[in-house]
Amino acid sequence: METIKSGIWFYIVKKLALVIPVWLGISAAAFLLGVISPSDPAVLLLSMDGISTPGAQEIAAKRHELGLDRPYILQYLAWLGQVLQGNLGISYITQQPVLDELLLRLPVTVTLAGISLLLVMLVGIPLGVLMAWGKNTGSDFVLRAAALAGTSLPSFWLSILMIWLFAETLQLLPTSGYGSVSQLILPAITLAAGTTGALMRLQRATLLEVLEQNFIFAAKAKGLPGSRIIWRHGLPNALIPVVTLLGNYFGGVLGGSAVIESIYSLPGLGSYVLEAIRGRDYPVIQGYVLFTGCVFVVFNLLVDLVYLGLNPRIRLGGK
Amino acid sequence: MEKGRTLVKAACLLALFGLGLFFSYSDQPAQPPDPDREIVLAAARDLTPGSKDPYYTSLILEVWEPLVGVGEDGQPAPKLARRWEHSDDYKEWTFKLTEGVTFHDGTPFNAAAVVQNFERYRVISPRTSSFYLFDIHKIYPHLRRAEATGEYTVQLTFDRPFPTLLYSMTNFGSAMFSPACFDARTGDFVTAVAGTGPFKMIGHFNKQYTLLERNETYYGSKAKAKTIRVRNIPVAETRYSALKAGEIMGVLDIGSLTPALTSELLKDQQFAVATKRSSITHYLFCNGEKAPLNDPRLRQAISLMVNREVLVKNFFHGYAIPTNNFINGASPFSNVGIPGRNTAKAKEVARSVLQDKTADIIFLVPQYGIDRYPYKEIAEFIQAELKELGLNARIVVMDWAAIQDARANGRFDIILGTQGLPNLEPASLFQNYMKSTGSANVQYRLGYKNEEADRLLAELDTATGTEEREKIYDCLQAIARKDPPCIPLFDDLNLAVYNKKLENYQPLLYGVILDKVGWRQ
Amino acid sequence: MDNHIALRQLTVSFTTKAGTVKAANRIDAIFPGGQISGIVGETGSGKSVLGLSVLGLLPENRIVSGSILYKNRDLLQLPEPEMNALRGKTIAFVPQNPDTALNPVMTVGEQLSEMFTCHGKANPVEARLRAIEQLRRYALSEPQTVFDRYSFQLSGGQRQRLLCAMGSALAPDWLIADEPTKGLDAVLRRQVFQLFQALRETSNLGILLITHDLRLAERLCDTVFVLYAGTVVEQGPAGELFAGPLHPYTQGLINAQPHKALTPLPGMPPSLIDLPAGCKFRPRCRQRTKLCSQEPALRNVHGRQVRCWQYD
Amino acid sequence: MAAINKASIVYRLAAVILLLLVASAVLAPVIAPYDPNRVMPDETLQPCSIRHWLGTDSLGRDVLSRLLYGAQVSIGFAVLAALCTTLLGVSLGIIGGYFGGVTDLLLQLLVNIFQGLPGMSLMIAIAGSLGPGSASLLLAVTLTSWAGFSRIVRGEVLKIKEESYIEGIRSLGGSDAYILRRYILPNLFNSLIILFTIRVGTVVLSVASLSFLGLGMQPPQADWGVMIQDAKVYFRSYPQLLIAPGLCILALCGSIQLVGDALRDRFSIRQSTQKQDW
Repeated sequence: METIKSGIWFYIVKKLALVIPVWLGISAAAFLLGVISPSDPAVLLLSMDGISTPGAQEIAAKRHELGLDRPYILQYLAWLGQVLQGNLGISYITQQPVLDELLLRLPVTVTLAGISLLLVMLVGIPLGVLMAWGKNTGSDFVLRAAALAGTSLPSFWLSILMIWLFAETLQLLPTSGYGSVSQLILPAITLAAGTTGALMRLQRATLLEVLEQNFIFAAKAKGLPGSRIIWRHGLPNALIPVVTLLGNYFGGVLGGSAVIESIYSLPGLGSYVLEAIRGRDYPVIQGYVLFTGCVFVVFNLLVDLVYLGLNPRIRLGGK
Repeated sequence: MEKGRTLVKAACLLALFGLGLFFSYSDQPAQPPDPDREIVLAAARDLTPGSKDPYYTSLILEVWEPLVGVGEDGQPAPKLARRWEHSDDYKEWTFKLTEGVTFHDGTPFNAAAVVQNFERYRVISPRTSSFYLFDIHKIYPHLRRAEATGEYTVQLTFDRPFPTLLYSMTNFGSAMFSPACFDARTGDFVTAVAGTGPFKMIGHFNKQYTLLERNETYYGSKAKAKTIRVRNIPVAETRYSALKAGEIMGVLDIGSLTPALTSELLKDQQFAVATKRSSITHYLFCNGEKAPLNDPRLRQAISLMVNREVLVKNFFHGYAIPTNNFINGASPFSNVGIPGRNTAKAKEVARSVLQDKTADIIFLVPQYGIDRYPYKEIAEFIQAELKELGLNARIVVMDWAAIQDARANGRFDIILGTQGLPNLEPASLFQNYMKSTGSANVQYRLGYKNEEADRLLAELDTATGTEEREKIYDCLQAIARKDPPCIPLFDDLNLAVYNKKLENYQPLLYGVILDKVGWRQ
Repeated sequence: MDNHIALRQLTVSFTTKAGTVKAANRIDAIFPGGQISGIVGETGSGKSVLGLSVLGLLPENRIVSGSILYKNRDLLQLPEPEMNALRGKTIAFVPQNPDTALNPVMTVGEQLSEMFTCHGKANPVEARLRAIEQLRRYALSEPQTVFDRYSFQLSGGQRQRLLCAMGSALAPDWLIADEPTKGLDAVLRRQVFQLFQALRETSNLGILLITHDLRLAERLCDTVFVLYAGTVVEQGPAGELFAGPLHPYTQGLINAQPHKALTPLPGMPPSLIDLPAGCKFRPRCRQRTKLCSQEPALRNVHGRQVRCWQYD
Repeated sequence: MAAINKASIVYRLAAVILLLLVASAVLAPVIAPYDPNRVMPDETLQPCSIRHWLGTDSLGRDVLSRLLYGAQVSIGFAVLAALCTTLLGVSLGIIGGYFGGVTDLLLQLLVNIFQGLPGMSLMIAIAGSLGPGSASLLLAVTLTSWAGFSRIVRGEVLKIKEESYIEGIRSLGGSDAYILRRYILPNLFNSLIILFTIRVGTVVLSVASLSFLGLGMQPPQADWGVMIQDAKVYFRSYPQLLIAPGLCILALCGSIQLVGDALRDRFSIRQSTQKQDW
């Protein structure tokens, strides 16, 4: 058993080793993102009340205060130095530490992402299985059409209609805001619609492929009930590509969705970075991109670990 | 195989039915309307930026009050400062404070508190804010010292005469906070803000809402509503839906609701709108350092060509006031400017300037304008009008930062945008825009050079008498009408849209009279 | 206790884009209970179809006529739930190539114990014990550790023995083995042979052995049915049949074996879509006469049946 | 039997819809009843009528013509962006997968970095900072998606490289270029087509979302996303302003995906699972 055990550790260590350069690359990209944009945060800050028109020397003073007059490489190293001590710098607009603001907004995005992930799993997988199970029957076509519509409709178009229908006319659900769970239902549905459709289609395809395997035929020959063949034999084998899709989706959604959060006025990470980009708030953009970089890296590792769980050959064979 | 599948399908249908049942059952039974129940309003931005903002929260929430406010007629009106007088040379100003006033945290409001606030002004200047950039050197230029000459009298001494101090001090210029709630060294707020206003702030959750409660010990007439929650809903359409769904009872602050949505909403009888001039004017900023708009005659031609009435009727749905006067009508010093439209003259002037040729120009439109006002439709309408003058305008929508950059590098010909009146006394606006070395003139590349204006502005620096200054303002406005630094289009209207369940939902120059708002009985 | 299986005029064809594949044509055969009956023939001769028809597991695009009688019930008319109840309990199946016949993400033990739980024979705890007992009976060393192993951790031979253990777990009346020696080397084939011999002694189990391995059929089966292009061309006791094959195709098959004359049969088996008229073997038969253009009937020739005009 | 042709009918229908959309985009100048950008102040917000089948928008422009020209922008840009993404992704994927070694490690690092950057926010940042317009949009869309592509392509190349016949050819003296051209590319061709079609669909959606945030196409050039953005205000009284572009996007993305599925089914028949032996 010893060699197998080290197999997994070696596998994880190798993955972790790749993380460091990736993370550094992401931090450099994050820094560049802010710098390449042609506008000057100092001017923006001084004229953001729409009234005052800053003079040249005021702008210069502000640039110096923000440290923008130093060469880029120095700015990057200073920023990186701070980051390694856990200080993501101060937001230009709100003057609050970026880390605190990110943490303040994280629960909003995490709950929304969590609910929508649950929706995708609890709706996508069973319906996907149902479609594969009743291949080419009535329900299969209806569900395939629904899945296709889900993936093809833009989420904001869906949101506009759903707010109009459920919140405005039927007044069943609140239109926007954050606080109670009922406020998260509509955003979660619109956020999950696209990926639920994609998951259903993927699950159907992979399950159909698995159901043609020899061991499924052997299971039928053993007289096992249909549900057991589908759920206990078929599904576990068809979950691996689904896990990849869910891993990528959750990793992405954890970065917050600018569109959904602005429509439903949810103060999450997405709307936060949208404001930061519009206000050229460099520290916030860089802090945010770094944060999503970490989420991506962690999620990649998680997805790989789930692979190990699902596929004994890799887990025990040590790839 | 078959039995299992029908089972799962049945489960799905059952779930849907259950969901439907849950929803239809969930709306609360109607109780009799309790007059003290919470009033929920909404604004496009977070009106409480918090401890690092010079004012912690916006004036319109009436949590803090200034020494000097603005009256109905747009003139400076007494607020925390009851009376004031100044020395003949306008260098010493003495203020008599209202007595018997306490801050929300119990500390008494007196001359000592005012002086501590002035110390804070000095420490925090300059500090940016989404409301009004606070800089003591601009609001109280050449202020030598502020001292308490009595328990309720404060004296400000200036090195140079400052006749328009009162205008500069109105509202955001003289905000008063309890000394106990801010750190004297940094000027940042350390506790929740404690002002003297009719509402106390009892809660604020980042970017979500601000919770106000009636100040029972207010020295003036107490607020009507017991608690008001002001939510932050950035997208206009969502505010519209929230109004329709009855989640919010009214909208306030800049860009409360777009004109189009307002007229759409008013088709529903339960809503109404009250309007009042705001201090914001919409302009076409021209790049005066680059052909073809460096020729003032062409700028004049454009001003004559633009059909302000149709723009207001079709796209502002009547919620704006056409003007060609450089100074916003809200200022008591502004002369009424009825824009005369003369397309024939405009085309003739344009043809002569462009020598019968056409010119390609870049027309920038800010994204914030599209979110708040019908800027996209207006831009595309003006684009069509400019074509008749031989100007082929290419519209580029940019976010505000990109436009600032394009402005700084002169990569534009026309920009549609807004400019707020710094304070009701137009001196600083004239200085910034019409003086050849004015900050806006240089930064925004207006390329405006008018000797007459420069002379008048130099004279203004030393003029102290109000009639004298008014005369200069009238001349400057006349010059601006003939040779506009930038083309004024409309004066913006503050739209106070509300559900008729409320009463006294009256707009101010900026915001709403919050303490008058209450449930209709 | 005659649990023989009788095929009456069994005809099976499949609709495909390329046309209708006639896999089996009016087959009549009786597989006696408690004995090993071998079905031999080249690939595409329809031998697998017979096995699948008995199990009722033919793919959707099938057209089936005739009947399969077992304990005077026609399996083809049985409703699916009843047929499903038979599978594994009364008629069991040992699938082809064991490498892919086991679920890769489920422990081997669970796949065995589910036979007991799903057919309501035992609760999970009991099922585990009986499964381990079954593993021991099929000579799998340390059954406890094998129980928790996955199929990729077992050797080819172990997997084959496991599949047989699974098949005979509920002491069925019939066991259908589909190509048990396909793709195995000599050593493993020997083990399979011993396995099926052990199966035969222990219980009164009828085995339907579908194979193209003639040596295995010769030494293991009681009766042998030779299939060609979906029809039975010769059937009879294994010993006699292999000693003196009557039908030219059977002779060709036997002579094609390495330890025999190694003379390959000329030509290829016919396409099952447009079958030749008359005797299906006519195009490849050296002893064909003009009579062969008519379909010969099965004739009784000293205790055996053969479908060839020579014995008219 | 019914099952097989019912599926192919759906695929054929999708192909027809796709062709119809592409044709309407290409023939827009011919079949559009009005000039999509002509502002008519006295005909604003007309309901559907004979003169204007889908009514007019807030500036009096004919909605149907804007839809047709919008198709040109939406589809044209989506195909172009998908092409760029595919080319960039494929070339880097092949280089990394085929040559391996340090270049592969570096490219893998680059892929990981780009996949680590938040997609939509990166697009918003690039479109926002370089000023909107199709050039910066193209850059934004390509930069955020090439990584996924090259990862898939690299995987395929590695798989093909391991095939025994590649060693055979190399032992016969086949040069890298020859092997790449004659063996690697043709095998990749199938998965490329499928990836390309999926990519076109996703680009249409992400550009529409960017237009919603105001960073999409520039007026007067209007794609469907911009039309939805404009319709947000008026759709309660004039629903067709919102429904029409929405359905167009649904038809376009839906048909693209179905065509992608059809291609996948057709090309992947060879690798279908082991068939039962008759």
